[in-house]
Amino acid sequence: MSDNHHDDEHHEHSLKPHIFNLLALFGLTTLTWFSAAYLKFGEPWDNLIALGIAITKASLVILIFMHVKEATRLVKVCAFGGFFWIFLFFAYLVGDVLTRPGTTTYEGWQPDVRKAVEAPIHHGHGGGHEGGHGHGEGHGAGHGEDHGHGGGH
Amino acid sequence: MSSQALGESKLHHHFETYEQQKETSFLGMWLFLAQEVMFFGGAFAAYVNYRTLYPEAFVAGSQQLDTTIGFLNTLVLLCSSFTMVYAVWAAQNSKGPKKIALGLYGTIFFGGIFLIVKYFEYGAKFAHHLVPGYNFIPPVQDIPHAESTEIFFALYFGMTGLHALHMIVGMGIMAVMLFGLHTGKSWAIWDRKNHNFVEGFGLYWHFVDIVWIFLFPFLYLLGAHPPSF
Amino acid sequence: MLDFPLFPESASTFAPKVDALYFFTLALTAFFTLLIFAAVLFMFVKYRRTEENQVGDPIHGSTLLEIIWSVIPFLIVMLLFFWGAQVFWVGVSIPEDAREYLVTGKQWMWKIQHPEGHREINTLHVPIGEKIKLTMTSEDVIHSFFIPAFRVKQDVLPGRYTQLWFEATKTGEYHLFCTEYCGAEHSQMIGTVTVMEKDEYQDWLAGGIVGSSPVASGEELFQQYACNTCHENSGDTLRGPSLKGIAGNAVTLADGASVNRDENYLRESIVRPSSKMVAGYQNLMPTYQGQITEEGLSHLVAYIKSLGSEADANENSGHGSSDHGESHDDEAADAESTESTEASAE
Amino acid sequence: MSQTTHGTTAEHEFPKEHYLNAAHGWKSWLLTTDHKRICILYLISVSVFFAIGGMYAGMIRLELVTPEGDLFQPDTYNRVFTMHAVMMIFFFLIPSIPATLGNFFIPLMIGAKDVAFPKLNLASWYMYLMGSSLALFALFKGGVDTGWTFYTPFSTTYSNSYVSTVAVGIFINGFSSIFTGVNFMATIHRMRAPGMTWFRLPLFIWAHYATSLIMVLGTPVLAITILLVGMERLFKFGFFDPALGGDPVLFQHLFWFYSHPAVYIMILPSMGVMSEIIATFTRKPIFGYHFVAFSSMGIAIIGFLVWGHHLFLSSQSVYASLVFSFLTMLVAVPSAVKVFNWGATLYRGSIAYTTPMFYALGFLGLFTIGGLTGVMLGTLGLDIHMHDTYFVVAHFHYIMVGGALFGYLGGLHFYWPKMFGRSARGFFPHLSALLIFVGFNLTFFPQFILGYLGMPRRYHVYPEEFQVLNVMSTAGATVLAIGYALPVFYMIWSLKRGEIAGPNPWGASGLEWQTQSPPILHNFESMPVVTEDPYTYHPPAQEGAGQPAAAHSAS
Repeated sequence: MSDNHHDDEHHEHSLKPHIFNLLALFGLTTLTWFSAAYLKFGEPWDNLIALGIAITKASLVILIFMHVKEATRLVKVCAFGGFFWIFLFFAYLVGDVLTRPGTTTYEGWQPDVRKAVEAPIHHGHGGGHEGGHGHGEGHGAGHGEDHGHGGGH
Repeated sequence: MSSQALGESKLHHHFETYEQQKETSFLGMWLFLAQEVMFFGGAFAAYVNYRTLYPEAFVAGSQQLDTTIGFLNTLVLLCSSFTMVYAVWAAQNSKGPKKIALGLYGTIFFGGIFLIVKYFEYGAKFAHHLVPGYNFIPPVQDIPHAESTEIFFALYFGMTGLHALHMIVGMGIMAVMLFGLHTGKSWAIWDRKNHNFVEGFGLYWHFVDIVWIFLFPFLYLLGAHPPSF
Repeated sequence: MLDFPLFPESASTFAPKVDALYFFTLALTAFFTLLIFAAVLFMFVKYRRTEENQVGDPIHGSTLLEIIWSVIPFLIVMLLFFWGAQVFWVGVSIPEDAREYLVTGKQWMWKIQHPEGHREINTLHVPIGEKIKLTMTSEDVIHSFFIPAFRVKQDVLPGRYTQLWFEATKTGEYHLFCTEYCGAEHSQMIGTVTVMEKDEYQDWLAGGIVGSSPVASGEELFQQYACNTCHENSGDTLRGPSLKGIAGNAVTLADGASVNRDENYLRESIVRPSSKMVAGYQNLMPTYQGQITEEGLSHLVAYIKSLGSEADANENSGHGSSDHGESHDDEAADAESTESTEASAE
Repeated sequence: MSQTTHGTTAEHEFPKEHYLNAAHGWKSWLLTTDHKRICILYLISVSVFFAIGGMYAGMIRLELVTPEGDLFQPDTYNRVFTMHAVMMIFFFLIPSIPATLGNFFIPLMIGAKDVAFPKLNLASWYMYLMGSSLALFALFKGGVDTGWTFYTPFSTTYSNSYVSTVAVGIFINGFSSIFTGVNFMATIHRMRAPGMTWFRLPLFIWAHYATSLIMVLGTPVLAITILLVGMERLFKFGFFDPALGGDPVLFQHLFWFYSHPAVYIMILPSMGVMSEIIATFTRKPIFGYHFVAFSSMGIAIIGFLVWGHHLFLSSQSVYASLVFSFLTMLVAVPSAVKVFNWGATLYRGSIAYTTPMFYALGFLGLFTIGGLTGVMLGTLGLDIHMHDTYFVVAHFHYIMVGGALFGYLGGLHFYWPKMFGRSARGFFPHLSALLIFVGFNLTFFPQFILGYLGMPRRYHVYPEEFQVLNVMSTAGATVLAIGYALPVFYMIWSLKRGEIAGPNPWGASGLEWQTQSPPILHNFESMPVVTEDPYTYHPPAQEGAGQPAAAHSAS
């Protein structure tokens, strides 16, 4: 789209901005990798930094590699409209999840990284989620008296 | 991919001018990409939902992934984006089919490396019992919602799988383009006046790159730990 | 044959509130529909084409009119929104002091248990004039518990508790429906709700086969799974938090977050103990997912809730009561953290 | 636009060359890229699916004549109502107006030779064909019993029917919808004839633009949702089943994020058709053109943000319910504005009594009822009682049949002469419209009462006291069925025997009526130039061109 209106003019495009852009993207990738690994500012901040860098990188790709910087307003709207729209969806979704009864409140919340960092322990213990699979056969089981109610008999 | 949406060497009957044809095909491509954003967005919405519900499990899941590999793979994919830009630049400035082909080969090369690395990463998941619904064992037990790490890996496989699928489709289209270039097909003569196809495909490839730019922090980085060298 | 109802029985304190809203919106709908039909028909006749080449007057619009017919509907729907929200709020505000029934939905029946222990399948007997609260869960798919005469409905989901409440005002038998499509015999997942005078209800209770009450069954389970080894009588230090008086209060978790210990929290803490660890405790408890039935879980939750006060606990539990004195320190600590975090939990 | 003769009596000859005879043989149809021919392909295929869906509707009504549920097994009944909804929603209503009338008339109305991407247009029809064939295949294998909403965990874990097959069918069909949307948006942006500014666009175009927006932004979310359901069924990935750690409410969010706006995909094009019909048969500009145009966009945009009103009782957060209820109320305002503006357009018009106009009048009344009952359902306190009862069933049939289908049938009668060069008018079209109106009300009005009485949806057996109303409903359905069947005969008859229409049989304004009927392959002999606002009708008193157009400035 860079040259919509100058197709016939001999206006040489330069590769330079793209090279700079690639270097900037390399830099940002290194930054986000480094900050995620070594800088710990606490739960919301780490995530916001990572997301902020991702959004910056995506914007650089869109604006420079995809030539949106020089494009018409309509194309700009198309390029960013989808992101805006899905963001609205996220906002609603998170709003619902956080205000549902029984959801943890997130004030001052810290993930328990300490434990998760420990070497993986392979308990041969899958019982927890296996319980549900069996229900599939329950389809035909109709009105039988509820077997084992209470579980304590 | 709507290949017919992209410009071809002749002015189609229903357009009045080349400019109209070009602008229309780019608008179509952008609308298609907006659609793709919503498509991947749905999967990201599932991610956002479950990360809000089970944060520790997602941190534990992230830590099963190797950030160094993810980091290097991101660089590889960015390189493929650059070679794509090079191909588009070569077409835009009438640099001849060889340079266009060079850009495309570079893109296929870097894309290929990315997929090969992904293949080994997937393999490691099978070995470590991290494939949901197949052989899953929660990697860390004593954290809240340890079982929900399974959802993290379901999303990991789902989202990276869809991304890889988009790359494979893209590489297929590039193979067709290269075939056209080498055999000198009339639709594959791309120069200053006519490069809609290359540029439109470039947009698609960059979009695939953007998806990964978000997948990388979401899956690998949020709650990562220092890499062990 | 042609004697058929046009309006449902109204038999709860909630029903008139919904009906008032219904009649208002119905009148509104009728008014606008008739207005538009009448206006359209009138103009249809009055401005009919009389000559072949006739054209209409080139009237392009009127901003004033547009504003009027945007603002008036806006005001009307805002009125409906606030009124509807207010009624809804009454519906979702579960009273604390209500009699609590446990409801478990499964394909395709409703299993109901009275606080005194009576079990019913697809029938529900309730006394008139008393607030009734249903705590519901499902064993398989999503169901929905619906009593048209009371105008109450709530989806019943697997893996979590939902609640609804009502206060019956009229004796009689009413329909009970499942309204969330749940498989082949969805339309058979029905039952009757019988509203009785209070003394009749007492007679009914006396005449029925008394099982153990949910609290008693819960306690039985509590003993059977030896929950007390960690949560009650383990000597010097409790390996798990004391369960007395915790239901309904907030607690600080190991990760610093604060959570209200409602039914869903208690259930999750049994099924997936590691999900929300109380601060200061190790993750020692195994998961009980798939080991205790949904009803059993409801019973355990009911039992834990019954431990609300020392007096309750003593009355309900014959065996374990001697150990209760041990855990005062923890309780105090619990209570403190409860107060400090209650604000953030709200 | 040049001066038009409003008379309809002039004798015409059937044009010698037109798009229907521009090429011959089955290849010329199956490989066509002409938007008009693709319209015909779609017309045939959606009609087939309407017939199948209608057949299932008949089976539902037949079963519900008696309260005992004696006609079908419960399982069969569940498959019947699911297939009715899947066929009607995904394979009839969503493509109905956009893919047929939209396809045919968007290029004609804006003065283009074709849509922006003709091959994509054909691809969209093949996508539709593949998706619908898969659904048909599943149907013949035994169907699917989850309800069209595919609620989890029933659909992912408990259902033993062909969920995955139908899911893949809907997934593929989604791309047909996306392609159509992309195509229309690019066409409307880039292919307009000289002088066709945004505010000279017919309201049909505005409505389709809003529809396309929803198609492009909403459909992919359904696609990914269906994909996640498929993965859960095939690989036991626990996205939605609580037994696997998932959250069934997330499914409902994702599903309704598309499926609520999908209702606007059905109704908005119908609103566009209504604007055209009403303007033509009153021979006057649409009252408040700008407001009607913007209300289409308003409905599309706000309509995207109200999906949560399907989740009031699903254990969604109460606060989310409040927000969604509020936004649902807001969406009522642009809808009301449209109805009032159409009503006001009749004032001092020159109203012709034609079949499309009868449909338009029916639409106005039924859409008002459907819309206002929708407001009732959006009212939180009332929804507790009405949710998932027949009240909902009646409400959305008033929107989808009284709104969308009336628009489709009205539009078909309106545009038939343009599409095929011959008119289908007279007694039978009038009779059919009347039967449909009466039959429809008889079928669905009793269901409002049933709903408030508490009869739940998707019940195959019901308490006896509901029988009388159910019998009334079934009786209405019979009348409705006759009404639907009539057009099949007289419209096919009209293709050969109908009166030759000429370019502008209704005396309408608009570019599509400037070219011959049926149009030539590339629509116009020469590029049209637009000089006037839409719906400009010149008084016939003085003959000849050069009359100043009627006052332009609105308001």
